[in-house]
Amino acid sequence: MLLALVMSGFLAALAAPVLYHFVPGWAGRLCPLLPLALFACLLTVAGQVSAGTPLVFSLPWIPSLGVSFSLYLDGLGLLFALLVTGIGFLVFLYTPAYLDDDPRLGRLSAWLFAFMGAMLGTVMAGNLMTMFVFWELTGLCSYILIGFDHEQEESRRAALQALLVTGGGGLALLAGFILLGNIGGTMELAELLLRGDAVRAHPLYLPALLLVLAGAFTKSAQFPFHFWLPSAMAAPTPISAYLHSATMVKLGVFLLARLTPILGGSEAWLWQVSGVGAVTMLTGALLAVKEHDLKRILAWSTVSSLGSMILLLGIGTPGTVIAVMTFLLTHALYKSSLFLTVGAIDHVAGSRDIRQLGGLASGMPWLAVAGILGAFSMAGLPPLLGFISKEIVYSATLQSNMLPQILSGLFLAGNALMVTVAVMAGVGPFFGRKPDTPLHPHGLSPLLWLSPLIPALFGLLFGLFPGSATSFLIEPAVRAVSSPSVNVSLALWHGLNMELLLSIITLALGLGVVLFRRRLIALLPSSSDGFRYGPSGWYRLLLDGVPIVARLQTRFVQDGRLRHYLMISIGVAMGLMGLTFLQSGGLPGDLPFPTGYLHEWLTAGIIVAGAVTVTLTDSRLGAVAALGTVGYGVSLVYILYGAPDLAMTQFCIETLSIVLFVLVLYRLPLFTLLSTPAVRLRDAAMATAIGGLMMLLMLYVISQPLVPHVSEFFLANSLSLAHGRNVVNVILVDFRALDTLGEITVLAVAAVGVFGLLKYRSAGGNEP
Amino acid sequence: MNHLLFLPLLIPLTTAIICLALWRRPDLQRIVSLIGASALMLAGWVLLTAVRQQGVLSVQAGAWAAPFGITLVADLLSAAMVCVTGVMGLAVAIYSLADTEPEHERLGYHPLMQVLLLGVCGSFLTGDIFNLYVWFEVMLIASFVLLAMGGKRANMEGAIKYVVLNLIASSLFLAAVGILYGVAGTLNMADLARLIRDAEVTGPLPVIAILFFTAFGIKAAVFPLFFWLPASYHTAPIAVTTIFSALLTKVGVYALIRIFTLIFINEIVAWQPYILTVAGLTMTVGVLGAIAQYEIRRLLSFHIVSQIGYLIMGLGLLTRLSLAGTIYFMIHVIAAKSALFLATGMVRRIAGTTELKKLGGLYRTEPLVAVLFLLPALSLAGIPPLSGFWAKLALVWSGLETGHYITVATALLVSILTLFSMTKIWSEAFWKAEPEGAGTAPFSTVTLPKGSFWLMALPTGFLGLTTVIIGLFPEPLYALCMEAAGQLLQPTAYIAAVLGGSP
Amino acid sequence: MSSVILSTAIRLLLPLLLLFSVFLLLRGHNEPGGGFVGGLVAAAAIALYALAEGAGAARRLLKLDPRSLIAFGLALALTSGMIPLLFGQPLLTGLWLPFPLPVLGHVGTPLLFDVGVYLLVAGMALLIVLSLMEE
Amino acid sequence: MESVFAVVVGVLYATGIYLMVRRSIVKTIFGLALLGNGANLLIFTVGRLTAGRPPYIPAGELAPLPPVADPLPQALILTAIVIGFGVQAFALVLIKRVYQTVGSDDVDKMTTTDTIADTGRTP
Repeated sequence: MLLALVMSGFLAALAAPVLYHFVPGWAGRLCPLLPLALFACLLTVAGQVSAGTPLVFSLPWIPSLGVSFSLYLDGLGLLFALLVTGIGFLVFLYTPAYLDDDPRLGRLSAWLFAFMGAMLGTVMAGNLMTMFVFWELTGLCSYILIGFDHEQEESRRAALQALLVTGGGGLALLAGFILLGNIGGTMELAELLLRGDAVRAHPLYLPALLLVLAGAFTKSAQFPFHFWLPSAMAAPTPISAYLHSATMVKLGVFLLARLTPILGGSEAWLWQVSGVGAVTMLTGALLAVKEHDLKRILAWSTVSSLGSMILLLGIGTPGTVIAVMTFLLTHALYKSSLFLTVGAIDHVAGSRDIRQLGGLASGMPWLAVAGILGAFSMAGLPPLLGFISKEIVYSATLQSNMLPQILSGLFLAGNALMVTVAVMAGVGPFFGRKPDTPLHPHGLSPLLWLSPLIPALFGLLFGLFPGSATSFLIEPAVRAVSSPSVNVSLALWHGLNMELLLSIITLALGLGVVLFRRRLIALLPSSSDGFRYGPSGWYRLLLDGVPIVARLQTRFVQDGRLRHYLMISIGVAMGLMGLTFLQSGGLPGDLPFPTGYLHEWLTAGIIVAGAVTVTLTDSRLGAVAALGTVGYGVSLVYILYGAPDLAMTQFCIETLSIVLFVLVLYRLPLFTLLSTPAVRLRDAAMATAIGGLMMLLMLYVISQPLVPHVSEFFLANSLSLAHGRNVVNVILVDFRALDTLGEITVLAVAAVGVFGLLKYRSAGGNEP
Repeated sequence: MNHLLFLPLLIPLTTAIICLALWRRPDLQRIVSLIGASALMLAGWVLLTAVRQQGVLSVQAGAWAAPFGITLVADLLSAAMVCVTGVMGLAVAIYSLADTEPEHERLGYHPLMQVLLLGVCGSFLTGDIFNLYVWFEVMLIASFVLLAMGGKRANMEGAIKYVVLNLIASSLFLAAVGILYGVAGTLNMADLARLIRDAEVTGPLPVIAILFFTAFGIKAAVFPLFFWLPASYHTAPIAVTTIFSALLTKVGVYALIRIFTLIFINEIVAWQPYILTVAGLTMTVGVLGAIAQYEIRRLLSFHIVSQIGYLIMGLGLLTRLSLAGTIYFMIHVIAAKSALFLATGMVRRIAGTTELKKLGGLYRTEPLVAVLFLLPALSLAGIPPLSGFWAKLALVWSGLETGHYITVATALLVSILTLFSMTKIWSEAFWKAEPEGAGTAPFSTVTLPKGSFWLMALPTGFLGLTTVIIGLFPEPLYALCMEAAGQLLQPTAYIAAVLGGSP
Repeated sequence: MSSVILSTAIRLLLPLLLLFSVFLLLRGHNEPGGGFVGGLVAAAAIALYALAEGAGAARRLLKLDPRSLIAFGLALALTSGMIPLLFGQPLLTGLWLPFPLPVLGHVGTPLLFDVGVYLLVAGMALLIVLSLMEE
Repeated sequence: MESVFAVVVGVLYATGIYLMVRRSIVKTIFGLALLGNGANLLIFTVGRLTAGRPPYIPAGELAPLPPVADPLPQALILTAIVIGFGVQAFALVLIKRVYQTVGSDDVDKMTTTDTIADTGRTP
C-alpha cells in the first residue's frame, strides 16, 4: 500500500508522455485523477495513523551496505502527504489550462508526477538512505521544472542555481545522515527515534547536526541560502506554486521536525536553528515588501514563512510545535491559492507587476474571491485559519521560557510585514485603478479560478471549524514530533487576551507599512538578496570564479608541452623513489669491488661512449651509428655473460633497427638545437640525477644476497620434461610460451600499425 | 573445467587472426568481430558464474606447476572485469557498425580492437607479473595504432604524447619487474605474495613498490601523471575513445589494486595518507580540468581523470567497504562514462560538432538522444538512485567510518562540481536554443540514416539502462563487490588456488 | 641500388640465407637460435633482395602478402597452443611425438609454436621494411 | 662486475632521459631506444652476471654444469627486446608522420590538442 502510493507517481511519469502523445485531449483530464485518488487513499488510513500507529513497510534494498527501502507513515508524514497529493491535484487541474495545451505538457506532466512520487517518498521514508534518495530526486525534478522554459537563459541560470545550492546542501546532508547512522547504529528511522539521547551524547553529534542543518537550510531557502528561491520563479507559475511554495521547500521544515526527537533539544540545536530561522524570517519579509513582481513578492514571503517555521522548531516546545504544524497547513493553503491566483492574473493580464495591475475584480469575480480569501488568511484575519494560526504562534512565543518578549516582538515584525505583503499581492491587483493594457478575460478558463478557490475555501472551512483540521491533521503530526501525549485544541475565539492584542497590533502595523512602503524601501539596500556583498554575490563569485580558477589551473597543469609532461612524470617517479630510498636507510654497507677483465671494462666503456655520443652529436647519421654502437655493445655484454641467444637476437634487431632509422631519418630534418643552454643544463642535471638513482637502486639490489630463484627448476627439467637443451629457448616456447604468444601479437600489431601509418597518407588524410 | 580461463584470451586472439586474414574484406571482418565480441561476453559471464560457485579458479598455462610456468587466475574481481570487458567489447562493436570510417576498417580497425580486448583480458587474468607486462604491451600497442588512425594533425599530436608517456610507464614497469625478480627470484604473483608475507624476502621493497605505483599510476592517470590522457583521448574516433576510457585506465587501476593488496600490502598501509592525498588531488584537478573545457569530448576526458581519483580513494581507505565501493564504482563508471561518450558520438553525427558553443536545441529536436545523455550524466554526478550514487556512498561511508574527513569532503565537493559540469553540457547542448550562427553545421538528421541511428542508440541505451538498473537494484552487484573485496583483503584463497594447498 | 654485383650476389645468397634461417629455427631448441632469429634472418634475406631488385620484385618473390604471413604465423602459434586443449591439457602444454623423426628430431607442439614465431617475425619485418621502401 | 654495469645502466638512463626531454621530436626516439637498452641491461645485471656459462645442457648431461647463467632473465629480456623493437618501430614511423603532418619537429609546437578550446566564456 505505501509502496504503491510512492511508486504510482513514477509509473505515471512514464505513462504521461505516452498518454499525451496518443490521446492529448483526454490526458489533461486524466492526470489530476491520480493525485486525487492518492489523496483519497491517504484519507482512508488517516484514522489509523492519527490513532498513533504508524504504517510501516520495509524491503531489504542493499543488505550489503545495510540499506533498506523502508516507508513509515505517521502523523507528520500524513500531513505532508496530504498536502502533496491535495495541492498536486489542484496543480494538475490547473496546468493544462494555464499552458494552453502547450506541446510540452507531456514532458511537464511526467516531471510533475515524478516530483510528486519523490515528495511522497521523502515524507514517507522510514530509512535515512531511502529518504535521501527521494530527497535528491525532488531536487532533480525541481531543476528540470525550473528550467521548463529552457531556451531562456534566465531559466537555465535559475535552474542551475537551485540545483547547485540544494544539491550542495544535499551532499552535506548525505554526510550527516551517514554520521547519524554510524552514531545511532542504524539507518532505520523507527529505531533511531528511540535513540535520541545516545545520539546527542555522542562526540560526533555536533558535526552530524551541522551537516543535517546545511541540508535542511538549503532546501528550505534559509539564510544565507535564501537567494535561490526567488530566482526559481522563472518556472511556470503552477510549478512555483507546487514546488517552491507549498511542498518541496517545506522539506527542510519537515526534516527538522522529523529529526527533532533525535537531534533536537540541545543548546546547539536551539541557537543554530532558531537563529537562522529568525534572520530568515525578517530578511524574507523585508525583501518581499520591496518587490514589484507578484511572484517574487510571494517567493520572499515564502522564505519569511519558512524562516518562522524553522524558528519555532528551533525553540521546540510542544506549544511551538503545535504552532509550526498549524502554520504549515495554513501557509500551504493560502500560498498555493495566492500563487495560482497570480498565475491566472498573469495569464489574463499579461503582467505580474503590481504597479501595472488593478481593478481586476470586476472582470474576474471568482478569482478575486480566491485571491482575497488567501490574502486574508495570510494577513491573519478572522474567521480564517490564518487567524487561528497567528494566535497559536503568539501564545506559543508568549509561553516560551526563552526570552518571550523578544520572540514575540520578532514575530510581530514578521507578521506585520506579511500583512503588508498580503495586501500588496492578494488585494491590490483586484481593486483600484484599471490598467492601461487590455485584458483577456475570455482566456480565464473556469479551471484557472477554481483551482485557487478550493484551497482558499479550505482555509475558511478550517477557520470556522478548527476541530476538523486538528483531529487528523495537526494533532497526529504534533504528536509525532513532540510527544504522544500532547493535546491540540484550536479555537477561533480565545477570549480577550494578549494574543488578540498582538494580532490587532500586527494588523495595524502591517497596514501602516502599506502606506509608508516607499519610505521603507528607500531604507533597504538595493541588491537582490538584501545584502550588498551578500550570499547571492558569493554564489555568483563562486559560479564565475570556479571556471576561472579551473582555466588557470588547467592551463598551468596541462600546458601542452610533452617535455614538461615527461619531466614531471619521470621526476615524480624518481623523486618518490629517491625519498623512499633515503627513508629505507640508503645503501647497505659493503659493495663487491668490481674485478673484471679488461674486455669487460672495455665493453662497458663502449656502451657509455656510444650513449654519450648519441646525446652530444649534431649529426643524424652519427647518432644512428652511435646508437648502433650501444646496441652492439649490449649484445657483447650478453655474449660475455653467457647469453648467446640474447646476443644473436640483439644483434639482428639492432641491425634491423639501424636500417629502419636510416630509412626514416633521411626524410626528417637535421638535428636542431632548440633549447637554451640553461634549459639544457637543467635537463642534464635532472637526467644525471635519475641515472644516478637507478644506479644506486641496482647497487642496492646487487649487494643483497642472492635468493634461490625459480630458474633452478628450468635448468633441472628442461631436457627431461621439455625435451630441449637450450634452456632459454625452452622457456620461450614452452615454460613461458604465453609470454611469447603475447609478444608476437605485439609484433603483429606493430607491423599493422606501421603499415597503416604509412598508407593512410595515400588515402588523403593529410590535412592539417 | 579450469580451462575456461583460457577462453577470454583465445576468443579475441582467434577473432583478431581471422580478421587479419580477411584483411581485404571489411564486411566479413565486421561479422567476425561481432561474433567474437559476443562470444567473449558469454565467456566472461560463464567465468564469473564459475568463480562465484567454485571460488578462485586458476590454471597453469603449459601445465607447468606454479610458480614455474605462467598462471592464469580468476578471482571475483578478475572475472567481473573480464565480464565487463566482454560487454564493452560487444557494445562498441555494435556501435562501430554505424560509426567507423571505411579507411579505418581497411587498415585493421577490427583486428586491433580485438587485440586490445585480448590485452585487457590478459591483464585481468594473469597471475604472473612479467606476463602482466606482456599483456600491458599488447594492449598498449593496439591502443597506439588505434589512436594514431586518422592521420590528421590532432591524431598525430595526441598519439605522440600518448605513446611517449606510456612508453615511460612501460619502461618503469619493466625495470620494476626486473628488480623484483632480482630480489625475490620469482615472478608468480601469488608466490611473491607468500614470500613477502612470510618475510622471506627483504631488500628495497618500498622502492620497488614506488616504481610499480608510478608505472601503474601513469596508466591509470592519477595526479600528477595523467597528462597523456586529456591530451590524446578526445582525438580518436568516438568508439575508440569509449573503449579506451572504459578499459585502459581501469586496467591501470586494476593493476594497482591487485599488486598493492596482494604483494605490497605493507607499503600501501604505510602510505595511506599520501595515497588519499593523491586521490583527492586527482579528483579535484580532473574535475576542474573538465570545468574549463567547452568541447564535450575534452570535458569528458578530464572527467575520466576525476573519476580515477575516487577509485584510488577506495584503494587508499583499504577497508572491505571501500574496496567494494571501488569495484562497484569501476563497473558503474565504465557503463556511465561509455554511455556518455557514445551519446556524444550521436550528438556529433547529428549536429556535426561537439563544441558546446555551436550546439543547442537538442532537447527539443532529439529527445531520445537527450535522455540517452541525461541518464548517464546524472549517474556520473551521483544523483540517486542511479549507480553513481551508490558507488560514492560506499566510499564516503567508509571514509567517514575511518575518520578521513578531508578526503570525504573533497569527494563530496568534487561531486557537486561534477554535477556542475554535467549540467553545463546539458544546458548548452540540449537546453539552450540552437545558436544563430550555427548554419555551418548541417543541423539535420539527414546525415544519420535511421538504421545507423538505432545501431548507435542501442548500445548507448543499453549502457545507460545498466546504470539505472544497477542503481535501482544494486544489491546483486554489491554483494558481488563485497565478496570480491573480501577476497582481496584475505588473499589466502587466491594464493592457495595458485600454489595449491588448503586456503 | 641496382648494382650488378649486389644483384648477382643476392641471387646466390638468397637460398643460402633462407636455408640458414630454417636451420636456425630448427636447432633453436637445443643450440642458440630459434624462431625469432630465424625469422629475422629470413626477412633480412628478402629485404636484401628488395634492395637489389626493388620492393615490387620482392613482393612477387614472396607471393604471399606479408600481412597474410603474419596472420598465418600467429594462427600457427595459436593452433599449436590449442592442440593440447583437445587432449584435455591446458593451453600451450608441450605435446611430443613419442619417437624422433628423421632430420627434425623430437617433434612436438613447441616446435610448431616456434615455426609460427618464425613466420610472424619474418612477415612483420618484411611488412615494415617493404612499406618503408615503397614510400 | 655488476657494479660497473650498474654505472653503465645509470648512464643509459641519464642519456636516454636527457634526449627524451629535448624539444626536437627526433631525439625523443633516440632517447627511447637508449632507455630500452638500459632497462634490458638492468634486468640482466640484477639477475646477476655469470661469466661465460650459457644455460645449455651439454650432450650427454641431464642438467647444465654449475655455475651457469640464470636463463629466466635472459628469456624475459628476449621478450622485452622483441616487444621493444615492435614498439620502437611503430614510434619511429609515428614520429615521421608527426613531422609530416605538423610540419615541424619541435614538440613545443604540438599543443593544439591540449589547449582549452577558446570559443567564449559565458557559463
